[in-house]
Amino acid sequence: MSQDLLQVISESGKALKGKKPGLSADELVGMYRSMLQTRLLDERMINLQRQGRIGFYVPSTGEEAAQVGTAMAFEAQDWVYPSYRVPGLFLQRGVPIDKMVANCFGNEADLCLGRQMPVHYAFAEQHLVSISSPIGTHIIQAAGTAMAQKLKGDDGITAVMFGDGGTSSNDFHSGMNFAGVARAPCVFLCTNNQWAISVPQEKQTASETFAIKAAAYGMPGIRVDGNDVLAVYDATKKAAERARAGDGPTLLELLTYRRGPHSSSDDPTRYRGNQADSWMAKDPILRFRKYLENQDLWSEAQEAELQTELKAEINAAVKKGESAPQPSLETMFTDVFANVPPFLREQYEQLVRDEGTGHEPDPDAAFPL
Amino acid sequence: MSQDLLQVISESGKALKGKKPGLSADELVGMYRSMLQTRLLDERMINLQRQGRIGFYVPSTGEEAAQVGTAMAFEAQDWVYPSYRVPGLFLQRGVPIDKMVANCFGNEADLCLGRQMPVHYAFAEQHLVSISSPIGTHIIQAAGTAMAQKLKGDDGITAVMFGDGGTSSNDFHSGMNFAGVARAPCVFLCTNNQWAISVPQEKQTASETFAIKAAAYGMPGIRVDGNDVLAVYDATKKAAERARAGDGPTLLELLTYRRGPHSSSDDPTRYRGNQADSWMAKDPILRFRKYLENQDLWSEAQEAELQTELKAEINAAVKKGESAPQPSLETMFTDVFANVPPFLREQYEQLVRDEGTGHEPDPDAAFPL
Amino acid sequence: MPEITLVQAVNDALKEEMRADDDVVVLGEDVGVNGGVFRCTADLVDEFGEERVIDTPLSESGIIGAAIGMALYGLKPVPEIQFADFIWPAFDQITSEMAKMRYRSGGQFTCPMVVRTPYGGGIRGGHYHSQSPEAYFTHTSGLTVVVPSDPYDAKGLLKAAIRSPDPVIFLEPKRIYRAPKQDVPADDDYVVEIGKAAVRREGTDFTITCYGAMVEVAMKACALAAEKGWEGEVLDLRTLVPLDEQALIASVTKTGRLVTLQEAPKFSGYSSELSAIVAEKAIDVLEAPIRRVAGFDVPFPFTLEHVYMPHAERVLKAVEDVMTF
Amino acid sequence: MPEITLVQAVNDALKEEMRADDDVVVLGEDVGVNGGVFRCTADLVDEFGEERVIDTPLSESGIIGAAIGMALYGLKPVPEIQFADFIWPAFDQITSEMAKMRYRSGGQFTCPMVVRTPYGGGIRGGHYHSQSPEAYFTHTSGLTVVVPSDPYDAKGLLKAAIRSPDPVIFLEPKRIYRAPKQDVPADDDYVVEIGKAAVRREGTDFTITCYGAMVEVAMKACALAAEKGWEGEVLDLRTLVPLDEQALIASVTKTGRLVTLQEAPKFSGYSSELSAIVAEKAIDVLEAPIRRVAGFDVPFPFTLEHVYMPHAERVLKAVEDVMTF
Ligand SMILES: Cc1ncc(C[n+]2csc(CCOP(=O)(O)OP(=O)(O)O)c2C)c(N)n1
Ligand SMILES: Cc1ncc(C[n+]2csc(CCOP(=O)(O)OP(=O)(O)O)c2C)c(N)n1
Ligand SMILES: [Mg+2]
Ligand SMILES: [Mg+2]
Repeated sequence: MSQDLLQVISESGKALKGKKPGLSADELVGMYRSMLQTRLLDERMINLQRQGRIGFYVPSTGEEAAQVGTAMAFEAQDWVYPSYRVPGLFLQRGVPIDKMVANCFGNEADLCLGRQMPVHYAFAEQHLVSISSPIGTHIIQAAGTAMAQKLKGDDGITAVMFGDGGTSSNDFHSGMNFAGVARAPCVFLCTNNQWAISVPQEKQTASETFAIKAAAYGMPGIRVDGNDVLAVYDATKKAAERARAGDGPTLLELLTYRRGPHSSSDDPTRYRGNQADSWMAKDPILRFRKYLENQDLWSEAQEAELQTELKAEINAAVKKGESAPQPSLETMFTDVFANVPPFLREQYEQLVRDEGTGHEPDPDAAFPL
Repeated sequence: MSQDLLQVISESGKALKGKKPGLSADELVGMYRSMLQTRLLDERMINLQRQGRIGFYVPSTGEEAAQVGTAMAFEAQDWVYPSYRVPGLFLQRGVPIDKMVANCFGNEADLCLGRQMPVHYAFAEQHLVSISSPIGTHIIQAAGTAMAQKLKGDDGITAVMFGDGGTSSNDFHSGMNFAGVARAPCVFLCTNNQWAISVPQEKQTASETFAIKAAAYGMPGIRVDGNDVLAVYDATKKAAERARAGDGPTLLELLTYRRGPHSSSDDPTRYRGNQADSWMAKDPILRFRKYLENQDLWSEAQEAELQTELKAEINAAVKKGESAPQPSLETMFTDVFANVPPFLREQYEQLVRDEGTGHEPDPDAAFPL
Repeated sequence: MPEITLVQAVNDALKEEMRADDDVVVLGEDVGVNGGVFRCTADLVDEFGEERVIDTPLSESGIIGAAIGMALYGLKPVPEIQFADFIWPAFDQITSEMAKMRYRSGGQFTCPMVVRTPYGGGIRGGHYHSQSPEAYFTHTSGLTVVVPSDPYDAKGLLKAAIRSPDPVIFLEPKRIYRAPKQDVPADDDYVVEIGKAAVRREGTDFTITCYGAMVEVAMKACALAAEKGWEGEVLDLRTLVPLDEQALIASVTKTGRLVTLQEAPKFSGYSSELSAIVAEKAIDVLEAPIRRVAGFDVPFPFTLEHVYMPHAERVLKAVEDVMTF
Repeated sequence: MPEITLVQAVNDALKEEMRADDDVVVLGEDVGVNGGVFRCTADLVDEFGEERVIDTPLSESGIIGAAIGMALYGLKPVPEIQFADFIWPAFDQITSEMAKMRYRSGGQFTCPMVVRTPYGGGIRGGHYHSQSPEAYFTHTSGLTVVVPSDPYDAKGLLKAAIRSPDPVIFLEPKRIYRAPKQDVPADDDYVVEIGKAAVRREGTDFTITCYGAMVEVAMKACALAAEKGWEGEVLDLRTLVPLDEQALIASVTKTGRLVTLQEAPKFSGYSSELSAIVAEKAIDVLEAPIRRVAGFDVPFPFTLEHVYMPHAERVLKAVEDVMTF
């Protein structure tokens, strides 16, 4: 795949000539914090999963820039449709980490009440729309939300994140097409990590790049170095401003690499060698840290202190998450409809009558993918 | 929508400099015959529909070049997935006209046994795949057939026809994408008649042209004057040759105009003024006739003779079609599965036992769209 | 009260709700200047503009998916699917997204929206303009499924559906879109409650369950049965989910005999659920087998449509079966 | 006979049929070098190459649509949908195209193909990796629907499905993909006939209908019931369409009591059809109401999955109901 990549920081962490981040020192450090937090959370959750303490996890190691750089470009009133591989976006957008951990334990403190698998978050307060497993479905929903924002004359825009595999979905096609025709204030963010489970990008599409797909929908498509958090921020910010100004949608391709397994159930050695190794050197966190150090915004001491702080925070969240009880039996029957209809009430009551309320979790069950 | 249009004949019927049709006189006259036959069939069937003698029809007046020019470019072993608006393709490909008329009457001679609405043809002998109503579904099927041809090492290619509206369908996206990745020998033919019922092309997509959508799938996209039968032939032939040579798929946009109503149930005055009028002058049949006359291949006398012959043929087909009985009761239960399973046999037997076999058609029923 | 058709009733309901609530929007193929291929959205674009009456690209998953995105943001979209037969490209959005949104997000996000679509046979539309897909939706937890059988209910139920906090599948029996006309209240506040069946004819000997265009067929069958001295009760379900189970059990308890009637293919059809409920909860009141009259288990045919569609004489046969058991 | 798992049985069936017939091809997401996320297609690409074992782009409508195009041309595709929960984008291709192709073309074009997909709960997969969608397919005329419950049947039925001239939906109960192992013939000619149920346990007092992973649950429930002196008959349907109606009626006629068992939500579920058939054709043999044990009518939950899934004790309650009526 060809075409130039937008960059702001060089691969060795130098500021590229003529490129300015347009962010304050605090903001830059804040972004670094979110990226590191994401990485540490990842490591911890994968660990918990290996120990059988949570059922499933989706790591995003190596993709932190694409998550935090995009998140930084949005305003509070904007709506974001995340994918399952963007914890950093949640953290940067201010979601409390213990709420994310609660979701992974599926306990009663989980805002989704343990109804979905881990990492299928929903945070209405931050306008972070409910994630589901089927790939792509949220892309057209994002277009619809953007159409609604335009119709209501609101100031917000909508952003949606999906992967290279997601571009093959039906709803990528309709989402891009609807947004294009409506000139809806929508930013389409394709994190091209070059793999859809075991399927490499060349088997996903014959198009020259993912960005070029924008041409089919009459919108600009831009290819960005997805491991350069400031390039991601810059491109997303411009696309967001364009949308906010009423100039319509944009597609961004954020080029990065899925360094880890697809999920805790996946074994990538089955389908790729040690390709991932070459991407270790391109680590987005290291690159940004070097940049901050070059700018005298970061030091070894600060790093150590931050690591300690973040780990303690994660520890506390895990402790809290693991000790919370599972959701009550009623929660299986509520929220199917706004009000529980008689036939569901009857099912609930029969269940309680026949089996009581003390169902212990099944220790043998494990998610195989 | 911009971008140059491929042409071989000028709008006034002159041969354009440096363009050769690459067809014999007989072939040229044969194409003209199919175009005229299509027009006359159209007029007659719409007439029958207005008289209540058939239930439904889809006219294609003004789009004959796109049907006959494409058909001429394929070989006998090629597979074609038609749309519902291409009778000329069937005729040019050698389908007996009485078989098409039988389908419109839904009688026992209809190869589809009256199971579908008029114009939903299927002719296995000519490799013309069964048409269904849902828009776009056949586009990915065509990609699959092309993949099968490649896999088997066969010489045939696959072509598929659809409209501007069809490009918005899910299966356009997957069809183009699968064929692109597989480099399947497939020719995608988008007849852009500028309308999808009442929806104009600007509301269908924001892309600059329909041809440009090819870029999203890594294949060439070419825009052709769809009212120039020789340009259509030329472009289709090249795309077919490219596919046959193993160089992969092509998308062609055939620009034309839907001069009539969407179907016998549609009233276009509700949503467009007399825009169609300006396209009367661009009539593809007139244009080709002028060309043939300019080349001394056609005369007034030949025209009169051909008209008489074709009308007589249509008359005979209609007479035959109208007098044929409706399909037998058994045909409602056969072909659901290869063999009629017991539970369907039981339904059939109960029906015959309770109601006999003499069901007269319902005279009140009429198709509203 | 004006005398109107079912099409007009739908149109009136949309107009009234759009006037009352700026958040109500309509979207679909040809719903704008064309007013819908059946004219259900006629004139809406003139009154409410292209922003609230949106002609979409040709993509059903796009229509429903975009509507979901609108609903999540706070609008009340009323998407139209041109024919129910074309709803399948949107089935993923309907079952995986719209139906589960409230549940999976712990009530944080909801989809108050109404998917309107004409369904059913009787217009010589063949395979793809005739099907009755209700069973696919009634098996999908989270969906409310409504089927009016006359203009009065069509208007009142559609208005109630638009005001519902839950996603509603609203199936319009196209065979009776234009006849017969009926007096329908012009009152803004007029709604018909979702979840309540209606007894269209009282009877003591047998019950026929039905909905949509089949109500008329059931009424005719009862008229024929009455000539034989059998008085049938016709239960128009109106809402398929949540079913008015009480009304069903009450009627069967009263008559002791049940004939179910639907246009859709029989096997695994909606009426099978009615049989199952009665066989589970009221089997002791039954004096005869439960007979099902339904479409045959074949794709909807074209030329032989008139044989395919259940008609009064066929229902009468079933009535005879249960009455003479 | 080798002792193998259900996964291995599927893999063996594919290998044998691919060796026997060059026209058999496999396509889907991750079916190639990865061998399928459940390993059902492991090693196929090594033996048959990338042309016959195709890793596709991420599009279920693409997978099924392309497979249809291959089948029309004469191949025998066996597409895999990674999880049944992701089959909905392909539902239009399945219901509108694959199921109706033979009928609508007057038999000129046919779709001999097998759509394989893992389904069902018990693996802590939540909403989208647990559902049991059989009812949607059993209501679609033209589809054969098969659900094996053990390795022996999985292999024999899959081989029969691949040889069938009709499109088959082949639902693989993923909960029992890896256990228990079973002796399965390695013979090329070995097939299990489609359309025949199997009596897994003979009994005289009540019948339990079941399929897939629920067969095991039914067996356990019968063991518990036997302790109370009630002998249950377990009817593993194996093929849902065409149903082995004779076997169903015969068993109920013998026992006089029926409990239906399925994982899928109850309302409008497949088991309702079984109730309806019995209530229509054999009501006079029934000595008790027909009790249904099924999933609740809610989206499939995550944390509370173990409450959601039918288990032997819950089935036993239903058995008690019918035995003590
Ligand atoms: C409709 C659908 N089909 C299949 C799957 C199974 N699946 C889960 S993730 C995935 C790959 C997604 O790849 P991509 O979009 O590139 O995102 P990434 O995982 O690389 O972040 C697949 C096939 C699914 N979740 N949904
Ligand atoms: C999936 C689906 N949605 C809607 C329809 C109703 N419909 C029939 S034709 C048509 C417009 C098609 O336009 P286009 O693809 O441009 O082809 P044209 O009719 O112009 O030849 C529509 C919306 C359909 N047949 N299928
Ligand atoms: Mg990816
Ligand atoms: Mg068109």
